[in-house]
Amino acid sequence: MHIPDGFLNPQVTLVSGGISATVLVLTLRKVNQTLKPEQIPLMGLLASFVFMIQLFSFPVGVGTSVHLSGALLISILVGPRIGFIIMTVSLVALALLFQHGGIFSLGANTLNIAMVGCFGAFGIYKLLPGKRLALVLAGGLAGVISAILCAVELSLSGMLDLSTALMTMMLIYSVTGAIEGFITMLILDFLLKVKPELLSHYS
Amino acid sequence: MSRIQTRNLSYSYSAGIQALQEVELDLSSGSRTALVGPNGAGKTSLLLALAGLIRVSGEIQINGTLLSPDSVDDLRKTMSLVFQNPDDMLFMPTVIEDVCFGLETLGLNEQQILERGQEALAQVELEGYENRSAHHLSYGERRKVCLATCLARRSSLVLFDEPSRELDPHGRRNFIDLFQQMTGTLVLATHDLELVLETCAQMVLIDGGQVVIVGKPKAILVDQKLMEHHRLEVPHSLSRHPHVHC
Amino acid sequence: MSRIQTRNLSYSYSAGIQALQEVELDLSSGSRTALVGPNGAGKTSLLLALAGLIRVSGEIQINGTLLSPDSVDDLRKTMSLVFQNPDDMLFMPTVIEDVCFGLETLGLNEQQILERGQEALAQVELEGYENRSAHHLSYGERRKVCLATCLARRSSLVLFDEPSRELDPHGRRNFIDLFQQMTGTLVLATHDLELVLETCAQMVLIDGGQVVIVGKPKAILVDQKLMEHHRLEVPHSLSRHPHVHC
Amino acid sequence: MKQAFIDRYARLTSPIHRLSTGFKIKFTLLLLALLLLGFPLLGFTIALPGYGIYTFLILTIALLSRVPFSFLLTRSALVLPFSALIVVVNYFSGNLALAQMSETLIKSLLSIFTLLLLTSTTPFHEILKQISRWKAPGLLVIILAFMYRYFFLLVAEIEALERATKMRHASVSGWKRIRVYANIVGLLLIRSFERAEKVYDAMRMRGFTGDLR
Repeated sequence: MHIPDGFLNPQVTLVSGGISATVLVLTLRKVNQTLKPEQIPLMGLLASFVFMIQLFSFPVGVGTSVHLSGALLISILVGPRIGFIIMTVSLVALALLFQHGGIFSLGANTLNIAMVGCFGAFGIYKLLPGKRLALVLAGGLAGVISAILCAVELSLSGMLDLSTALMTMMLIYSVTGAIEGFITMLILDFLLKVKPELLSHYS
Repeated sequence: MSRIQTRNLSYSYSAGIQALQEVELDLSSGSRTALVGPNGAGKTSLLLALAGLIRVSGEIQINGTLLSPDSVDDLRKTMSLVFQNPDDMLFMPTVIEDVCFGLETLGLNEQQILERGQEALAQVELEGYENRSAHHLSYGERRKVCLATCLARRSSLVLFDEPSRELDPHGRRNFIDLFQQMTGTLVLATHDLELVLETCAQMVLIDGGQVVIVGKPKAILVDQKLMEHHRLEVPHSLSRHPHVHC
Repeated sequence: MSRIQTRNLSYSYSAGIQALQEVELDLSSGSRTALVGPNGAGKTSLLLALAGLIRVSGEIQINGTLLSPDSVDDLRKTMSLVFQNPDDMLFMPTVIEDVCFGLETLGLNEQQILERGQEALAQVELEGYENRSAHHLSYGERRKVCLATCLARRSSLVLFDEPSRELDPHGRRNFIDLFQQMTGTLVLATHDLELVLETCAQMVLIDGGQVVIVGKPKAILVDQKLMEHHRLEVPHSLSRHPHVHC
Repeated sequence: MKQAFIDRYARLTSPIHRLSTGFKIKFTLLLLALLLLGFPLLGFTIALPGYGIYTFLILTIALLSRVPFSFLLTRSALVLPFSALIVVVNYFSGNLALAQMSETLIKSLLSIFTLLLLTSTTPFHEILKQISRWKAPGLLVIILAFMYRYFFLLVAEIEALERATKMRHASVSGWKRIRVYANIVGLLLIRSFERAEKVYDAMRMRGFTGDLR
C-alpha cells in the first residue's frame, strides 16, 4: 500500500525522508564498491520487472486480485542491498508515472515497502529454519513491521489514533505480506524447475 | 469445421489508429486461408478479433454463432490460436503441462487429458519430451510444442500468426508437413509468400486494415504492380527476373 | 577494413554441448560473407566469438591482432554487432541516445558525437526521430535504428545476426539496399538463403559447430543433396522444381 | 492493459510543454513543498484562501497545457481508495473529524494534480536528463532509463501471456489461477535476467565497461 501525498504531516515527511535517503546513500556506496558492470543492466531490467508486477493485478476469483511488491523475491535473487536500490527506483517511478504513492511521501513508502521488504523480510527469511514455510512467515512478519511503521506514521500525522491504526494496518499488512510470501514461494518453485541457476543462493 | 463470416469489422487502438476497417470476409468451413500484407496491415489484429481477444465493432460469426462476450468462452473451446512468439504460450514448468493446459475445460478427465497430450506430442515428433521444460528447448522445438497445444485441443478452427517465422528451412518444412495433415478451418497470417503458395488455396491481401483482394495465391502474388503497391514482392518461385548476383 | 582469421576455434556451453568445433576461417578484408546452417549450427556462437563476447579456445585474429582480454576493448572500437532482436540493442529512452551510446569511447567530443548520430539516422532515413522512444517505433524502424548505431561507429567490421528476420518484404528490401552501400568487412548469419544469394559473394556452410564448406553461394546452395543433408533447402530462385500447388 | 500509456500527453505542444525541464521540476517541487509542508508549518489549519489561490494557479496551468481535464481528474482519483480507507477506519473508531479529513483529501488531490502536470508536459527522458545534469547518482539514472524503456516490452509480454491463457481456459479455480500468475511472474523474471545478459553484450560492443560518467 502506497501512501499518497497529503496524508503525512511535515515532521513525519521530513524524518522518514531523511532516514530513507540516508539508507539509500549508504547502500549505494556499499553496492558501488562491489558492483560488476553486468549488474548494471540487470538492475535496470529488474527495476522494470518490479515496476510492472506492482501494477499488474491478477484476478484470483471472487472479485479479489493480488499483486506483489517483489521486494522479497528480488532480494532472494540478487541480495537485499541491490534489491533495495531496485525497489526504491521502482517506487520513484510509480509515484512519478502512475501516481501510486506521492513524491513527498516517498520516504515513508521506501521505509515501509522497500526497506522492510528487502532487509526485513529477507533477514527474517534467512534466520528462519526451513525454506518454503519460512517464506510465508517472513512475508507475514515483515508485513507486521510494515504495519507498525505505517500506523505510527499515520497516527503521528494525526490521521488515525495509534491503536486503531495499528489494528487496521496489522490486519491488512500481515495478510498481504503472507500472501506475498506464499506467491513468492510458488514463483521460486517455478524457477527451481525451469532455471535453477538463478537460485544459487536459495537452495 | 467452422465457417467464419465477418461483417463490417472495424477496430482502432486507443491511440486512434485504425487497425481494421470494415472487413468483410466469408471463409468456408475447412478452407485454408492466408492473410498477407505488409507489417502493420492489420493481420494480427484480425486474428485477435476472430479469437475474441480484442473488442471490435461489427459482427463475427463462427459457424453461425455470433461472437459475443456470452458466446466467446464456448467458441474458444473449438478454436486455437498459435501465437507469433512461442514463449507467449508456454508458461508451465513442463512440456506436458503446457500441452494439457486448459484441456479440463473441454470436459475431459485426467486420463483423457494425458492421452490427448501425449498423442499431440507424438504428432509433432516430441515423444519423450513430456517432463522437459519448454524453456530449455530449441526454438524449433518450442514452436512444435505450441502446435501440440492446438492439436491436443482438436480445434476445428486454428489461427496461426507467422507460423514459419524464424524457423530454419528444415523446421519450416516440418511445419508445412504438419499443417498439410491438419483438418479444420485454418487461417494463417504470414510474410512468407512461398509458404502461402505451397499451403493455401485462398489468400486475403490486407493493407491499412482493409481487405484489398481475396483470391487464389498464384493469381494475386504474381501481380508485380499490386505487390509493390502494397510493399510486398513477387515470390521467387513466381518471378521471372530473380535478383541473384554472382 | 578488417581481415578475420580463426584457428582451431572451439566453444562449448556450460552444459557441455559443443557449439563450435575447430573452426578455421580466413575472411579477407572487405569481403561479404554469409554464415548459413540450420538452427543450432553454431552461427550465433561464431558471431559472439568474433566479437569477443564468449570465451573460446583457439585463436581469432582481426586484422592481424590477436583477440584477447587485453586487446578486445580496442578491437571493438572498429567492430559492430547487430543483434537478432533490436530490443536487446535499444536500451536507452530515446533514439538519439541509443545511436550515440558509447561513441565517446571512440574519442569523439559531444559535438562530433551528435553529428555522427544525426548523420547515421539520415542514412537509414530516420531524420527527425531523435527524441522518439524505441517503443513508439515499428519493428522495421527499430531494426533501422540498430543499423544506425553501427553506422555511427563507422566500424570496419560489422557482424549481423539474422538481419532480415521478421521484416516484411519491403523492410527486407530496405535492409538489402543499405547493406549494399556499406563498406567494410561484413559477416551475416541468416536462414534467408535468397538474401545470401543477393548480397554475399561468399558463404560458409556450418553445421554441428563445424565448417562444412566455404564457397560461392550459388555453387553451394544449388546442391540439393548437400542442402538436405544439413537440414536446408535449395532456395526457390535456384530451384528447378518449385513446390507450388494450385 | 490500458494504464500502459505513461506520459502519453508529454509530447503535445503547448506553452507549458515548451518550458525548460529544470524550471518545471523546480517549480513543481516548490508548489508541492508549499502545499504539503509550507501551509501547516506556517500555522494554517484550513487556509481556504491559500488553497483557493493554489487551485486557481494549477487549473490555469492545466488549461494552458492542453492536457485533457478528464485524464487529470481520473488519474487524480487514484488517491480515493486510500482516502476511503482512512475515512472508514476513522468512522468506525468514532474519531472522524470531517474538517480535517476534507482538508487532507483536498491536499492530496491537489498534490497529485500538480505532479501530473509535470509528468504530462515533460517526456520522462527529459526529466532523466535534467536530474543527471543535477548530478544524481549515475547508477540511479541509468536504472530509471532502463526501467522506462523495458516497461513497455513487459506490458506487451504480459498482454500476450494473458491472451494465451484466455484462449485455452474459459474459467479455472482461484488456486490454479494463482499458480498461473506465479508462473507468469516467474517467466517474466527469467526473461529479465536473460535480456539483461544480451543488453550487457550490446553495451559492451559499444565500449561500455561499467563506468557511469
